[in-house]
Amino acid sequence: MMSNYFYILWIPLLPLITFVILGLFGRKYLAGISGLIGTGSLLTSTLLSFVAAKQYFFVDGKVNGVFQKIVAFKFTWLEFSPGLSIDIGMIVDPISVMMLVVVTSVSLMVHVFSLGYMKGEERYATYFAFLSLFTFSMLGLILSSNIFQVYMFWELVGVSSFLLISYYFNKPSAVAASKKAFIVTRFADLGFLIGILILGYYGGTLDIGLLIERLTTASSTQFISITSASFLGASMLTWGLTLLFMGGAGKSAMFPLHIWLPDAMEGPTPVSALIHAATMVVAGVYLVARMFPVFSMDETALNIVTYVGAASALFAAVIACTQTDIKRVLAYSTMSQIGYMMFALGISKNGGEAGLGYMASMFHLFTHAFFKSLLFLGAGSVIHMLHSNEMRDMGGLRKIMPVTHIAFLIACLAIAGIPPFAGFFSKEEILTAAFHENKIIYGIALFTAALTSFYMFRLYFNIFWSKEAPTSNHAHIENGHNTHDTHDAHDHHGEGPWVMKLPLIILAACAVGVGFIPFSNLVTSDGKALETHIDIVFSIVPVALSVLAILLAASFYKNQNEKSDKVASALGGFYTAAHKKFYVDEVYIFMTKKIIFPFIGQPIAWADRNIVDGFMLLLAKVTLKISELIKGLQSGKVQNYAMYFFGGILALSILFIYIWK
Amino acid sequence: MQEIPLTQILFVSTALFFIGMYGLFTRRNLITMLMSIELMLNSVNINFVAFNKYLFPDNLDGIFFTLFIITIAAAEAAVAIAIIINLYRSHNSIDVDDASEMKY
Amino acid sequence: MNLTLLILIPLLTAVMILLVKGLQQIRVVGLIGAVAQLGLAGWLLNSFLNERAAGNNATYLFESNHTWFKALNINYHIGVDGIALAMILLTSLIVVAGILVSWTMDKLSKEYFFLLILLSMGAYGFFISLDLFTLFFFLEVAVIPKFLLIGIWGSGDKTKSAMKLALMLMAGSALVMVGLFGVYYNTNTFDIVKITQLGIPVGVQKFFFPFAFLGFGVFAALFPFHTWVPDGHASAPTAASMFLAGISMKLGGYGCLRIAALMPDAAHTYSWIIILLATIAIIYGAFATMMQTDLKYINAYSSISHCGFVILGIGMLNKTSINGAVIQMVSHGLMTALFFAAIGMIYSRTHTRMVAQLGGLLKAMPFISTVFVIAGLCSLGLPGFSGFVAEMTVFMGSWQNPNSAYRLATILSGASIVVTAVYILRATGRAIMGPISAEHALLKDATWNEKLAAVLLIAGILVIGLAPFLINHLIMPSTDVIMLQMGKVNLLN
Amino acid sequence: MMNYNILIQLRQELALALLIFILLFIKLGKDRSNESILNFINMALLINLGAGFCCHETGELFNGMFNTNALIVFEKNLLNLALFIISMQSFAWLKNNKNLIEFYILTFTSLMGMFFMISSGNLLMFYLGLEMSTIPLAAAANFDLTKRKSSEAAMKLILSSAFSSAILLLGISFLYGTTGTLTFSIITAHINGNPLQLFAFILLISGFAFKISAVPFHLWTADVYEGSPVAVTAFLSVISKAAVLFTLVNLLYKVFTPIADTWYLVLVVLAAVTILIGNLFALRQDNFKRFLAYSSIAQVGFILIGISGSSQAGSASLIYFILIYIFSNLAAFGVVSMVSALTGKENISDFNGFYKTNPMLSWVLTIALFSLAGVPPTAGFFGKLFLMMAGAAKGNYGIIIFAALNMVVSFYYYLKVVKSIFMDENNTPLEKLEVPTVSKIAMYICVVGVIVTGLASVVYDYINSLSFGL
Repeated sequence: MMSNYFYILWIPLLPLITFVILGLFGRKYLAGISGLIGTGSLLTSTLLSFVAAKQYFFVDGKVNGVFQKIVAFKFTWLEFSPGLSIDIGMIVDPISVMMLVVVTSVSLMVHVFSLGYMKGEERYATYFAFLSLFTFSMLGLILSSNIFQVYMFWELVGVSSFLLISYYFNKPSAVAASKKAFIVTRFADLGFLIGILILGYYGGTLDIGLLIERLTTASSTQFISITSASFLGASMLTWGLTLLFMGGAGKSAMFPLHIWLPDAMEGPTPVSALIHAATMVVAGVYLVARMFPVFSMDETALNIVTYVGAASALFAAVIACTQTDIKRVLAYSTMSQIGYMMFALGISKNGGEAGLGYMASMFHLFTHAFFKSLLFLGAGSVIHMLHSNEMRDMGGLRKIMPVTHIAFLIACLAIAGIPPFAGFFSKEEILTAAFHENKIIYGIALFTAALTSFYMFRLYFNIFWSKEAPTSNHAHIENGHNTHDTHDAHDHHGEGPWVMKLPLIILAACAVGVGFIPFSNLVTSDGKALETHIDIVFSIVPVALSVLAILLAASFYKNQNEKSDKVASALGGFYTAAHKKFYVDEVYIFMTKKIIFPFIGQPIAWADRNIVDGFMLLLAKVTLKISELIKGLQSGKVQNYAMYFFGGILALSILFIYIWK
Repeated sequence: MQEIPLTQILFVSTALFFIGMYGLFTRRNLITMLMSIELMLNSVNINFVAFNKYLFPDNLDGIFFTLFIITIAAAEAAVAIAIIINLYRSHNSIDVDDASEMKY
Repeated sequence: MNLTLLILIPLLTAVMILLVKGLQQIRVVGLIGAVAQLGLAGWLLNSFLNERAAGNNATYLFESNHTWFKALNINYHIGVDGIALAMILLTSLIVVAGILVSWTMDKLSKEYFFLLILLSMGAYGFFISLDLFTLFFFLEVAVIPKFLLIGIWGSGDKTKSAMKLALMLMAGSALVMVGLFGVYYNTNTFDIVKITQLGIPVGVQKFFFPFAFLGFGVFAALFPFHTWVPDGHASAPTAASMFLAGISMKLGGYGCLRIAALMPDAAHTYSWIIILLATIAIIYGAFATMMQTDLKYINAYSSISHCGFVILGIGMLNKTSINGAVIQMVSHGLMTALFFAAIGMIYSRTHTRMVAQLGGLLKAMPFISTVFVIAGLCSLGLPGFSGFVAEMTVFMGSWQNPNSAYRLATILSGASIVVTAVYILRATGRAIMGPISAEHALLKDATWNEKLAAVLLIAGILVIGLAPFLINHLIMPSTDVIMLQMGKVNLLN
Repeated sequence: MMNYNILIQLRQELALALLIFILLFIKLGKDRSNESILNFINMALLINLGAGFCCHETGELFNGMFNTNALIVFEKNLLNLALFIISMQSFAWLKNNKNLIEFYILTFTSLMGMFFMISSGNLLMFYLGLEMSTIPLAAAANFDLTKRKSSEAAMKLILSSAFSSAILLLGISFLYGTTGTLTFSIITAHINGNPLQLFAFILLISGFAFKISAVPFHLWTADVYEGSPVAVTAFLSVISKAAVLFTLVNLLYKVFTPIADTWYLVLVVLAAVTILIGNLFALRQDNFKRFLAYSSIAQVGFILIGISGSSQAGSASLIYFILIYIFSNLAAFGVVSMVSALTGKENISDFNGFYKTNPMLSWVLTIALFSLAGVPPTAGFFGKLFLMMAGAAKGNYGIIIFAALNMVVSFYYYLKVVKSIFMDENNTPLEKLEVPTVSKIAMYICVVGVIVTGLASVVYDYINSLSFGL
């Protein structure tokens, strides 16, 4: 089995090699062609992943009706102790292959787009090096066969996202955002790490396959030990999984660990499209899906997943309605969609019909990747043209950039879940699953869906309709997104070069098409094909809601008018709260700036200087003081010397004749 | 006539010794201090002679020791007085307290 | 091969340095000596692996034992196991880098290089000696050069820091001395191998272990005896800081390890104290770092935190954690040396180490900034760099300890990686990124020697970070032996 | 036959006597240039030193009053060596001094006294030797006739040493009274530890403590060291101390064996106090000689710890340490005497920035100080360590820990000097000094000694083979 998937190794390896080459020689020697190199190598791995997908799904992945978990290869990278070791391996199963396709193709699109978007940047080569690094890490993450390996690549994607967000490093806000992103996710990763330690300790292995096998057979000693051991009333299994999920929530910007995602929009827009829309942010979902069999063994953990997911979905959707920075709107919509995927997983069971949620979640992940990256790239080309991502600077662009307009519209329809666009299918599955499993969740989901279509079209109309096309697009240079001299040098009227249009077109095609893939036959919780059918009756409600929402949005924003403001003022405090993102950021800032720094950091730093070190100095001072005090012994008078002499004799005599004799 | 017991002689010598020590501690005049030291040495001489006479009369170690002590005391006195004279040259005084520059 | 070469080559180099004239010759001689030593270390590694491959399972290889002070039964007994070898490699690498970094040291260059080499000689001797007396001898040999290096070539309040460092380290070695005497008078030998065979009475262990362990702990910046670290590192000249953090703190860790192996019962008795102190050091160091504004202080405090992991690993007393401790020693040595090198390069150009006064250096000096970032990422334990491997191994090991208090300690120390991320990113974000000030914009990037030094260290970091199985393969057998001595093989199996 | 024996066994004393005579004749004869005389003397001392090693046999003279053996001969050679070095170092000082011959006569006489004291087998002989070594020194202390400090120092020395010898004599008399003999070998048999004997012993020990300047009998030391000429200070701090210590060990290990437990405790107490007080006073000193005085007091404390071990290692480590101490202390004194002879400056603060102008001297001084502090690879490290090991052998770790901590304190003040030499800025450092070749040689000898004595274990092993335990 191993050999015939070995070539998968090259899929992540090529970007890595590209990264090394561009990283070392890019700046000096390959500045011009670095983009092409990156794109070329990625094209190769994309093709490879398509080959792999074809081979797996349609040739030999299925053995008597069940998709196999295949470990393409594996070697021990670091052995902690017999049994516990980090093995670098590659697992080939439906979700990993699916993710391969998603990551490589989206990444390829972004590469192509960046060829135009980043043209003339000073650190052009560096940019592509980082892109390749990210792609490598992401691919490594999804192929990992060992939970610790997941953690490693997890960190790597984190750092490459850090590097890309802070790409405009001389812009303080970008630096701050990158820091925030890294630290928040790092905090979540601590949970992940401890989760790994717990599962590894009780499972006695770090290999995902083995771990799942051991922790899902209720009779195994490991399972018994981990469920019997408990801490603060929860079993160790619950703890381990919850902490694991904490890691996932961090990366996937689930409430309350989401605060980094909107700020992360400081990065170049293609990066946002790749990392913060399509791939990295769904890593959390992927992690839960990867460990899903274990999750399904523990009700509590699953519930946590469900409610966190649902809450995030709703929460983000509400905020998204109030934001004016188009990228932030997209960011919150991403968060909300990932919330969808999360609770879809949460309400799912392992295997069979009940496994619908799992399949739906994966399906949504798949479709979402395309239309969301499409949205971002569209926004990208808008921003590229206007040098601004504020709504108020936009409007009426549909004439100037038709391709973008159409693509963006398609994407909006897709995310709004209007048939026959991709989003419709996946969302329907999720809603169905929710409907069957948990009515509350279903309600939330429905409401969120409506909100989604509302704010998406709010966005759409604001950008492409509302007012007339701006005459001079340089009126807005001063505000927002990095205005490089290289940018100002030459205007970009229209939508920039074909390399920027092509990805839009392709992705738009996907956004229309991918919904028709018979996903349920390919990716399911237990690898067996799953019977699903679109129930028209069931679909009426959500679709209708979405349409209504769209019409509402149209009436608000298609032409400039006061309605929206009225509603806003009518909502009053709630609106401002939502606009201020419900003050979560403020809470965090309060925690760090007002609690940790002044009440933990500074006292410790002070204590170190003054108490610990002070004590050492005190010893020295005391010694000197004493020596100062007793200097009188040496009075300089020879008679006193003689007296001390005699005193010494007396002392010795008393000691040794009367005391110690 | 009965002879004086050793203890009484030892009393004398000890008294002498401590008188000398007292002199050394209290007198300010260097020459006097030197004399007090001679006093102490002499008390030791008495000790030696007494011990020799009373306890170990068969050999004369103590007596000899006394002789040597006397001699050396003389030598010591000589050098000491020389030094004191020199001190007087530089300090114009033989008061011990005047010669206490070096201290601490 | 004859390990004495490891002492002779630095000695020869030092003498040569005294003989030659002029900065040019001096530094060239120094470099040649250091490189020769590096080569020797490589050769040693090679022959060591060959021996092992040939099935030579002796605990210590290349042993040689000569009587030194016959009357007192003191021997010049040398030999290496995997751990010592790893340390030797680390040292030789850092020495080369240090020499390269101080290439343009023109103030009293002869004395400077002489002392550097002398210091390194002490370290080599320390790592190869199997006789506690020799060990102690070389330990102290390595102290005084630091005092002079900091005091003469240092910056800031140099004499005060130098004095503090020297005194605290001397106090440490005084404690060590007491401990060693205790061992000596209960086994009548200083020979580590013999002592391990004889074993030490438990009572004696309990009494003398604290002395020896804390003594070495002072060197390893064990809380609360760490206060020499910040001042010492901050005042020292670049190469000296590199040696200090990269080599001399490792003397402490290595010593602690050996002591724990010699007195296993006491080690088990006191392990909770050790772990407590280590955990405090880790957390406390991390938070203290967060508040620093001077790059060197940042790195110095983070060293306290990182060396805490070494002690933690040793205190947990199981195979994995001790492996982790050793890897952490090597990793921290390389990483922190790299960090200090980068800081030194920045300081030599901008003449300030205050984070607030720096900014956007990435624009002016991309290479140095990249080095800085790499060091930072290694320090916050990014996979692919050595720091990750080391810390994860320590965590893994510590977690194997089922005692829930120890688990708590592990989690707390784990939390430090978040704080680490905070301070590293703050420093990077402020100094390396952000807008650059006008007068810094024109500064030149690294020169060839600085680049070479950095590349050497980064190479070391990457080798461990990307292929940890190599170093694991090197040290694992030795830790097995130690665990056997401890009488407790890894708690897992 | 008898005479032949005398010649061999007394040869070191006789050699000195001969030298003294020759010097007298030179003094009487027509005056020669100081250089020639100095060179002659140094030559003679060198020969004397070499001759000392030639042959040694065990034996005793004057029915047990004077006895000699390999160890004693070796000890005397050490003193010869020290004197040789001192004489070479004081070249610059004596070159222009018209009384140099007297200086030598005084020192030689004193040395001869010490020889007799070392090989004394009898309290009387011991007392004679002691006085014979002390009185000339008092005169020598006053050698700078014109200096106020010098005469004050001499006065303090002669008075307090007279006092101490009175005390000592009292002790001896009581000892005599309780044992009825003066001969060591017989005394041992009669010692039964009754109070008077103990009292006598304590008086005796305090006499010794005074000579080796152990606290609280040390107070004369600093003043005398500061006042007297550097050469004399060196002589006092190294040679007389060493001689008395040798005798002390001899007495304790051979004579006072029955009350070993008592004197062990006495030594430990004295050692503790001595180290502590010595260190505490040394911390504050600025005058270099005073500083060295207190540092030497602290060193004596360590020596006492070593002796208290009361084993073969004890006496061996003592002698070994003395040898090292000769080298390191004399190296330090050499530099100081050079500076004081050529510039008249004797304060540590004067040495600020010394390294800029006199690198060679600075290194010599630094190495010496490191050796005194006990830093490897200098010999001082081994010396101190072995002393403490000898002390630890008794299993009394309290004193060892105490001493170890005090070592740290001592590091502080030694490093302070190093700091002032290397690190302290000074706009007007001492000018470059013209060191006479002879003195240079002496310093090199010291430095080589400091380095080699420790690392070459043969030295210790040889000493150990000579020495004896309780």
